[in-house]
Amino acid sequence: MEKKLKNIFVDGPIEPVFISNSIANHSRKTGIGGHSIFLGQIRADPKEGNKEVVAIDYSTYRDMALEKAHEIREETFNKYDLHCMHIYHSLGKVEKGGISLFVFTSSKHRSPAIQACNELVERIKSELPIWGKEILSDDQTNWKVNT
Amino acid sequence: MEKKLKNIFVDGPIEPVFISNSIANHSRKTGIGGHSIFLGQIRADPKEGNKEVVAIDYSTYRDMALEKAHEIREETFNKYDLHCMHIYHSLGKVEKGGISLFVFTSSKHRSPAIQACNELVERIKSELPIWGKEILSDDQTNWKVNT
Amino acid sequence: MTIKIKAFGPIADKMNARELELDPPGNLDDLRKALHEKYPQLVHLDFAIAVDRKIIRENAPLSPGSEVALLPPFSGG
Amino acid sequence: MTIKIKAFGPIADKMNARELELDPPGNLDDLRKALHEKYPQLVHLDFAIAVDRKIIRENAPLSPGSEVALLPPFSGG
Repeated sequence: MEKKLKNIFVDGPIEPVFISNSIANHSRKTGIGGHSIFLGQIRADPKEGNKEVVAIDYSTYRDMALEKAHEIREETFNKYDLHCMHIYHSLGKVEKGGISLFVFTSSKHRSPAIQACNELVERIKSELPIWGKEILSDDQTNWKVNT
Repeated sequence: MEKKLKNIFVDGPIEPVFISNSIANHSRKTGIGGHSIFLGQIRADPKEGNKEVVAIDYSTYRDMALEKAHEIREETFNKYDLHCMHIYHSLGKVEKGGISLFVFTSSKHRSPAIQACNELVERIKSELPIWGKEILSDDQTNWKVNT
Repeated sequence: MTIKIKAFGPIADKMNARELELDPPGNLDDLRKALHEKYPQLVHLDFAIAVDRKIIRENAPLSPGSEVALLPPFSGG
Repeated sequence: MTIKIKAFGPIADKMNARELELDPPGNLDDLRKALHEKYPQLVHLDFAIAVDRKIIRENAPLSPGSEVALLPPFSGG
């Protein structure tokens, strides 16, 4: 593998200011007319026994995840007429209310950005080797299951 | 009309820090699992005679726009299982690269937020009495047409 | 006494005014006819008419206190 | 000489190890069998096998230098 793979991982939560900086970085790309953004946020889901999720601890098989993310990026750029595409996913602990996924697509007209963003979210959730361990209010843990 | 209508208008461009503050304001709403955001950005579209769009100057029929936005909000909350919905549109001059539309929806699972966000963007563009006057590089103007 | 009609966007631009004045018409069809007679520049412009902030495509009676507005195609976003 | 097999998420948790060791199997079916024999705890866990970072659902030969990983269902996002 000689290709340089773009990193998608962020340690801990994705901060709102990281998102606004990312948005501001596009103001010179004046061919863009629409941005579509998806943010995944940690829910304080209730659990049996009067407990709730207080955080999720994410881990990954990094080499495979970056190769797969690269493949998903290439396929999405080939399928949709996009100016830009950015994918960020948290690793490690993200507390409830924190943001763990940030998908950001931009295109001349709105439709490609919107469609690509939705498709990326689906593919990230189903194809990237990432695992979320829920940490409960009593410090017990539970492996998250994507539905 | 006794009802208090929520303002959706922002003078000039919608700043990225306004967007990140809006995102950060949701971190205590720990029932939210997904946010969908659409941003409209001013394109420097080329125009005949070697000109380009340098800004758009937005005007509105404010009372009607706020009534209609209220109606769209109510209908969208009734149709989709949403936690939050925010709509902001610029009035006055927004330069190329600036953001003039910010639609932000949040839900427990991602699907309602994504669908509602897309539908809101379509309805805002087709149903709100807002007009954009393109200002060209030679100071001439041209009324924008939504396609 | 006249009624005042709000004008927006390209119509306000073309008429160089944000308000037009007319003798009070009895209904919307009368209004459309009177507008085109008094302001022939409007003939080539596409617009809808809103009465009390609702677009009305058909004919309808107009009461003197109605808020009437001429709305060219929207181009927000 | 043994081969090392990467384990992730709930499998690493259950095995209390991020790497398992086996005598080198000739192909993926041999690997599946050997894993279940040596690590009976795996029988009740759902996982896919990746060889050189690609998921392989069928049988396939395994060369000694292959990177083998056990992947429980993904739960990113």
